[in-house]
Amino acid sequence: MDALIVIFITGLISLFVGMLKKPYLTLGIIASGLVLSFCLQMNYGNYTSIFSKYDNLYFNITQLYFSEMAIGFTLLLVLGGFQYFKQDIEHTSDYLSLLLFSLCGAICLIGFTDLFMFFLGLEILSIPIYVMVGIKKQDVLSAEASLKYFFTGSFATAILLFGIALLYGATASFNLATIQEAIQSGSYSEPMLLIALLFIIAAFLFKVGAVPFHFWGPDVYQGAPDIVMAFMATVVKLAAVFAFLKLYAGTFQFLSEFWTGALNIAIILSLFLGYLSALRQTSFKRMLAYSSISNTGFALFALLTTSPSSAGSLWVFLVAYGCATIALVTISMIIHNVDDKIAAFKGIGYKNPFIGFVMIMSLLSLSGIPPLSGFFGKFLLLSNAINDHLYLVILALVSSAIGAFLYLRMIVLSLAKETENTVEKYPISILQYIVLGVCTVGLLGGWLIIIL
Amino acid sequence: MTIDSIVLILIALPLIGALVNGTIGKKLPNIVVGTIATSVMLASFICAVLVFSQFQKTQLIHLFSLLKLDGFQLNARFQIDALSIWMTMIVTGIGTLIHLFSMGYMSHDKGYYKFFTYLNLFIFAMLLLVLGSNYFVLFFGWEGVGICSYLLIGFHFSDLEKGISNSIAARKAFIMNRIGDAGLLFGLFLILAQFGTLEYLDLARLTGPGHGVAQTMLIGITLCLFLAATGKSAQIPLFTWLPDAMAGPTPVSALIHAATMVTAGIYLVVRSNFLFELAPFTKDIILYIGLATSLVAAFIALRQNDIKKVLAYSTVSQLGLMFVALGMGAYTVAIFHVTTHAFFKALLFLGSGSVIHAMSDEQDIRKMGGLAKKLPITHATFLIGTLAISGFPLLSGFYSKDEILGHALAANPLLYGILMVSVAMTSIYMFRMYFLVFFGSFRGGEKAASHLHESPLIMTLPLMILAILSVFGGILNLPGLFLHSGAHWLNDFLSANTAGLNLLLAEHLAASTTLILMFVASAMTLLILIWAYINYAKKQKLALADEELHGWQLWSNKKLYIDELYALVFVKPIEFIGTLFYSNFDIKVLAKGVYSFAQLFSKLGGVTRKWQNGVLSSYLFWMLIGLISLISYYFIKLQVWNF
Amino acid sequence: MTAELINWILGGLSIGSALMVVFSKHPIRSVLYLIVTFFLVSGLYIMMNAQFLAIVNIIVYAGAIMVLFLFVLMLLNLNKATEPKTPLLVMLSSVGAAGIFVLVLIAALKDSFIQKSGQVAGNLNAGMVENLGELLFKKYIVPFEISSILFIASMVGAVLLAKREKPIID
Amino acid sequence: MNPTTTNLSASIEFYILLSCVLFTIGALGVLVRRNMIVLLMCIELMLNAVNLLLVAFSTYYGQGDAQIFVFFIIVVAAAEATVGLSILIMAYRNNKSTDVGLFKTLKD
Amino acid sequence: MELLILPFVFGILSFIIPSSWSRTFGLIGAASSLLVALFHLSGFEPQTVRTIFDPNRTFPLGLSFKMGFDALGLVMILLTNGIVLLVLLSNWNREIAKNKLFTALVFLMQFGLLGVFTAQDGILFYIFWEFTLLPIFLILYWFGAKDNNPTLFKFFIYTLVGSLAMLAALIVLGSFSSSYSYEDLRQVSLPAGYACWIMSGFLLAFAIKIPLFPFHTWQPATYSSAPMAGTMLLSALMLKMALFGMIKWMLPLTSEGLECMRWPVIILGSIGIVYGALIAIKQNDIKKIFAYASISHLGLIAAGIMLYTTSAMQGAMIQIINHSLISVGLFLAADILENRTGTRKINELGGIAKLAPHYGFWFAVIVFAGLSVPFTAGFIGEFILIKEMFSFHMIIGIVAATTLVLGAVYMLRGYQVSMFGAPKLTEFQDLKWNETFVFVALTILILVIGLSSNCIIDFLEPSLSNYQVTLK
Repeated sequence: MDALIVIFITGLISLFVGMLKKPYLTLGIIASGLVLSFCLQMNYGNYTSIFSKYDNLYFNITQLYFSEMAIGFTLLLVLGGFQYFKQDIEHTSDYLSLLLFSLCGAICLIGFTDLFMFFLGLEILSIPIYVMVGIKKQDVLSAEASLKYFFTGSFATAILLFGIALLYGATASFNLATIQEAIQSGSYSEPMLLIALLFIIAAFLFKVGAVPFHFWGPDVYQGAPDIVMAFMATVVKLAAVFAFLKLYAGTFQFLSEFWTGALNIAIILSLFLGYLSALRQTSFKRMLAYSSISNTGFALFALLTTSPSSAGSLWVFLVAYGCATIALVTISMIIHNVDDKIAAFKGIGYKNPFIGFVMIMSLLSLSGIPPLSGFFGKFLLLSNAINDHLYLVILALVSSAIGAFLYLRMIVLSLAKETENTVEKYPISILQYIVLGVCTVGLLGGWLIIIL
Repeated sequence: MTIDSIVLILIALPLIGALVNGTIGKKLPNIVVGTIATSVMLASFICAVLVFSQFQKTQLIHLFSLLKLDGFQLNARFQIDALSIWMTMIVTGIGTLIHLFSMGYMSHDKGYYKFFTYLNLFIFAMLLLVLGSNYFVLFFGWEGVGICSYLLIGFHFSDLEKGISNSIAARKAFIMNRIGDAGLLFGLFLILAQFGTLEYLDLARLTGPGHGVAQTMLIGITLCLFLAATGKSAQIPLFTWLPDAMAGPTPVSALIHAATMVTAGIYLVVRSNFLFELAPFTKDIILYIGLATSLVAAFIALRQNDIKKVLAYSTVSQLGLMFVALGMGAYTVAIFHVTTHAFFKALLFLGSGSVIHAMSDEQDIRKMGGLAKKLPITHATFLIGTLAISGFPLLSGFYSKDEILGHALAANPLLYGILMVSVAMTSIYMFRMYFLVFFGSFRGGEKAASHLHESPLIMTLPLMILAILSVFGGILNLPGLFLHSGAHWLNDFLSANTAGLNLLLAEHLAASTTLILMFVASAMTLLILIWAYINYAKKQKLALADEELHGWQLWSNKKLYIDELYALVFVKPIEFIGTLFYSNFDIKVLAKGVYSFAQLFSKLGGVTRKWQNGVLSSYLFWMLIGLISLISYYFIKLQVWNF
Repeated sequence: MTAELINWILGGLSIGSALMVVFSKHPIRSVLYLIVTFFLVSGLYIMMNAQFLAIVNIIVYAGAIMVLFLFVLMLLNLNKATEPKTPLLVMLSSVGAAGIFVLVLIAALKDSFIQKSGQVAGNLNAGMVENLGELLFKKYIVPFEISSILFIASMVGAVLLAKREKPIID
Repeated sequence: MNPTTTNLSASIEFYILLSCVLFTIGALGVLVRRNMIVLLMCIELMLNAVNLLLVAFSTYYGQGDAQIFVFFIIVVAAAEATVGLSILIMAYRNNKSTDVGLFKTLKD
Repeated sequence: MELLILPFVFGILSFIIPSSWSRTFGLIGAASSLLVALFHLSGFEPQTVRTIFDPNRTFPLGLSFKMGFDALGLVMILLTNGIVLLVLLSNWNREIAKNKLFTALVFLMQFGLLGVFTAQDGILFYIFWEFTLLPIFLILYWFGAKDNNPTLFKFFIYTLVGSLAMLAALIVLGSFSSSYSYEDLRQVSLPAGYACWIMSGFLLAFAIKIPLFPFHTWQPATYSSAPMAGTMLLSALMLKMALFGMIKWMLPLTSEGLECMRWPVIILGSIGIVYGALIAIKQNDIKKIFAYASISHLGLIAAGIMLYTTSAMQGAMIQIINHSLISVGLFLAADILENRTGTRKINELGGIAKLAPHYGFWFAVIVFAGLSVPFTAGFIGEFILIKEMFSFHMIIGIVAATTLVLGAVYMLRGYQVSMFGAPKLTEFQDLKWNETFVFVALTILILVIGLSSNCIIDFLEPSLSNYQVTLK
């Protein structure tokens, strides 16, 4: 709660500071605000917040971990994307504070205890993104992406709201605990509740970008600026998946027998459709978008089991996925891949070993090769689910083989000895070094958290 | 010195010789290399004689345990008994002589040291083969001699003209031997499965009276062993390698492909006599195969024009005779023939080597003639060899062949008749060759004529020694008819000291019958001699050129087309299958299958990508469809799951 | 009974005007029909004793938002029926899908509220301002405050996007 | 103790039905219309259907919470409309049209 | 632990050092690893398991991260360290050795392999198993033939698919156990329906890696496009991982599934023996000959392991060691051909034995070792294996024994056509010192193992019989 307020206020301050047109100052404020909120979340249990009597937001250890991840990713993205935002010196602070506002939404979405906060969080998360997708105003693609995202998003919101309304109708409450109680005690209107669950699933599948509600994904990712795309793939997805997990594996867990079937189908479709469509992509962001669909499929495995460890597994997986995505996007920005071509990565790894190393690590982690975090994430998720969903796990492994091919192609490309790019040396700012370094650490050692 | 250590020295000496020559031989002068090799052989022979003289009863020399697995143990262990010591003497004795001969014969060769290394190695392997106390050690030696044979056949692998064909011949020999080896291996496995041991003595004990082993098992074992024997001893169906193996230097042909290695098959059967005796069926097979081989090889030899090829087929034919003896259960007779055959065949080969040496590596008998004057010693010794092999009275071959014939008559007159045909053909082709080579006028042209010379003493000395042995070798096992006190010495020697060999009834026939047989055989040989002399020496009826042949002569000359048949039946199909598998199955089915499986995903990706058509309305539409399907899911779920 | 009748009339009319929103060619008419729909829905709210929301609905939706819509329409000079005709196939499939959707939805929900025990009628005046005020500023104060973030964000966003300028960013 | 008869002037099924239909009409509008502004309006229509449902439930249960939720929905709808319209304006500036069918550059 | 840390540290350091040092550095590293391994050998009790890393607790989801080795593991460790040294040595005079990346990758490969051989935890085993894929992939990619991407992709994806199957099997297996540690997994008794599937999961991974017919299609192409070091590492060590995995992991842990998988594997192995050999007979590319020969040889070993008798596994171990040694030799020989003449087509070569007698000699020695002639390690190994197969089923034994004959055909053909006959070249540089050294070392090892196989068999006996499970 405190962190949320700190972030919001930081955003506000930076909006005003932005008028001074001193981007580094803005960056400093934002970074320190994020760090502060990060620390606040870290020490959440150690002090009593003055807001603690308001229980609309509540953070236990799991939620803290996830919110810290969200803050951390945002920080990385702010640092990594600064170079990019700085180009438009007029609005640097606007962009950055929009990201922060979106982060507020993400934190609401992680900490919600009732559907009010859930809905508001979702909207706060989304609306700045609708805007951010379209900030390349001259670019037709950017506008189109923004448009598509907005309309599909609003449509999904309407579906979600309808589901929430039915849910309320069925259980007469917006509070998760009460709803859970009602479900447990059986005092609810049955068809309405079940339909409500399905509507909400649909909305969630849209938000996390799973089949068959994934259509916005590739188009929007491709049209969006790199850094916004990374934000969507990491923070937005993280918050949405976690909320999904919380609602379904938590509140609705007693109906899991009902909804897992629907989810299974969505997972299978996502796993395969994502990687399959990505196979022959030439556009880098589009490829990432498709692969993110499949990765979502993996992430949704966390919902299939109600065991307490599934959140931890999801965390590891998302850390791996987020770090890899951020690293890749940062690299794409470093090589100034304006045309958004996969071919632009040719030979950069050989030319610049550091980039190459980070790139290989990210891609390998995405394809689930041990001992990187990606492997452990997948491994934990799958082994949680194996008892009840053996076939699903096997299908997931099959799809991960397809995925491996996809990533391997990029690995090979980036390690080629010859290059298409004539640039002698890529300018890497210190911030980008930091981002890449942190990502690599996350990829290599993120899984160690399970040992602790 | 105890017998144990002598035997070990005996075995080790050739190995040491090989190691010394192999490592530093290249830097030593040829004469030193040759001396080393020959002297270790000589020493080894002396050891063998020592062992022979001190030998009293069967003895085992245990070295170490080679392999200990659950259920069985394989030992490096040697067995000294009459059979092994006798074979050792033959191997080392003939070996020494041939080493000596090689010192002269190979003197101009660049690979002099290599040659002697291989020869010594061969002897070592051969000694392992004959001295081992179990089939495993025998198998070691068995494979070892195969390799040495391969190396020596292909010795002149880099020859400009014949290099490739030499090495192909070597490969053929090796592969055919390998087939036999596989048979031996199966035999071993069957024995192991049945008896749990490979030791001869244990096996002999276990197959004693009341053994209770199934007949089929025994037949299986013995057939496997016999398959091995056909490989090594060049019997039908695996005999075609031996004539090709003549690509090796002539001393090699003499040592390996006439005197020692090829008799390993005989040795194996004799060694396993206790098994074969229990499997009459196999014995019959051996008999028929031996007979057939003998006839076929003799027939082919009739119209061969390569001096070494004739001898090679003659070897095959003689080996067939030995197998006939084995098939009849006349083990000692077979060994006797092995012994005499070793003498006169080594002599013949060395003689032919001497001829070839003189002819500057020309081997076609159509280009020779009238060499008797130029090569007197060779001629004389060659004559003795020819007479011996033809069964000229009182020479060694006469006795050993006669024993076989005698047994054949006792077994079945028809068998005797067929054998007589084979023997007659032997005489015919041997005399044909002899007369063509040494009589008449020289047909090799001026240039070759000027080079003709008698070989040096180092080459003729072994010839002479072998000639003496060929003449008097028969004394070893005289029929009772001649010298009662010394009769059947070898027979007794072997039977007494080798477990199981005394199964054979020594003398089947009455003395008079024996006498008649001898007479018939002698008469036939003499007749053929005269006929051949008239035909080839007097009338100068020369061998025909290849293209003039027709009828049976052509078939004989073309080796009954067996090589072609094998190529058609085995080699071509295998190569065809190999190519077929590779180009059609491996590439087109498997590799392509995997590839198209991967392609399938790519194609599927193409399909799923079509879905993403970029139109917002369609996205929304599909979302609605998704929603509808979810609600339908509700209905379906409600049907199967009521709550 | 009268109340029920009014409900039915209001409901029927709202469906009708909603259909007109969808199917009128002219965007301006759509806006107007939408406003009508909002009014009708507000009427239903009143029937349900939710006076506060009825008013809010009219003020915010019909008043503010729809004016904004009209404003944009005018701003962009879109007040003529320039919209190309939707292809028949799309039309048919969409209508079909929507039809199926509403059918399955209603089919699924038709068995709802076959009475479950233990549900109590709550406050009759739940929809009154004082009651809602209590709730909003006590129980739901945090969401209320948090919604300010939403407004800030959308404000900044709207300004950012709608501002006519040459951005340097590519 | 049947809440249906206590608080609502019509049966709850009526409201459910009505909002389902309104929701569907909104959805249909989103599907068939190509003018972005109309699309936006249709979405507002869908939200309205939800509002109606929530209010009905609120009255049905005699709880104010749902009406507060409706209040928030209206808030969000306003915010969304603002952002939506600004996106629309931006898109219009790029394409000189409000036809969503023209935006199909991004595809496979 | 130093066993693993050493190559890892050397690997990392190799990235940093200047390229000119990399050769020496590589040798030092490999030699010291070997020394460490030998140090472990001295005083090793064959019936014990030496734990080298044990965090002494179980982590979430049953990860234990235990590491250790028994006699089998130690033999594999020694083999690995020895072969790595030989690989580095054989590359000494090649361009590739002067690249520090190469040295680093070889060390990382070694690290991964040692991890595989010492893992006492299922997941750790998998981790290292997959880890090895990376260095080898990079070696193949950077130092292999140009435009070999499709081949490499096939290799990578193919083996990855197998590994994923193994992962699935491991996870399922782990779900029956309290942790993934080896001891705990051994305790599991699998329900009837599962065992077969779990085993086939493992088997797919191993069958692809070995490679068993018909999963071999990646292999010949990969071998022929790979640099010498890559081929050596692949065939001498990486394939052995799979066989090791079969002995240590698959069979003991899922022995309940043996009944249903035994025959298929044995039959596939037997088909592989004949199939590989038949194809090798007609190949013209010398590396492909050896590649298909490898399929043939390893089919025999794999089928032998599936017999699941102590003797068969002892034979298999001997043969594993032998195959590692001869494949280093054979591929070195093949590479010398390619390196000196620029072609691997044997029909374009000939008479080389005359131009380069030393080379011809040592090549022949390795070829004969490959034919399992007496006194070489292969003789004992093949003898035991064929014997066990023969006593398992006669037909299988006969099929297995065809390797004796067909092996002779393709090996001798490959050797003879390239080395014998009239020389087609004018010049052929004979062996360099490092190549001679490798050949001599290999020959000595092959002979020593051939003669002292009893020691190795005795050494391995306790651990191998420990892997035997009384079948239910």
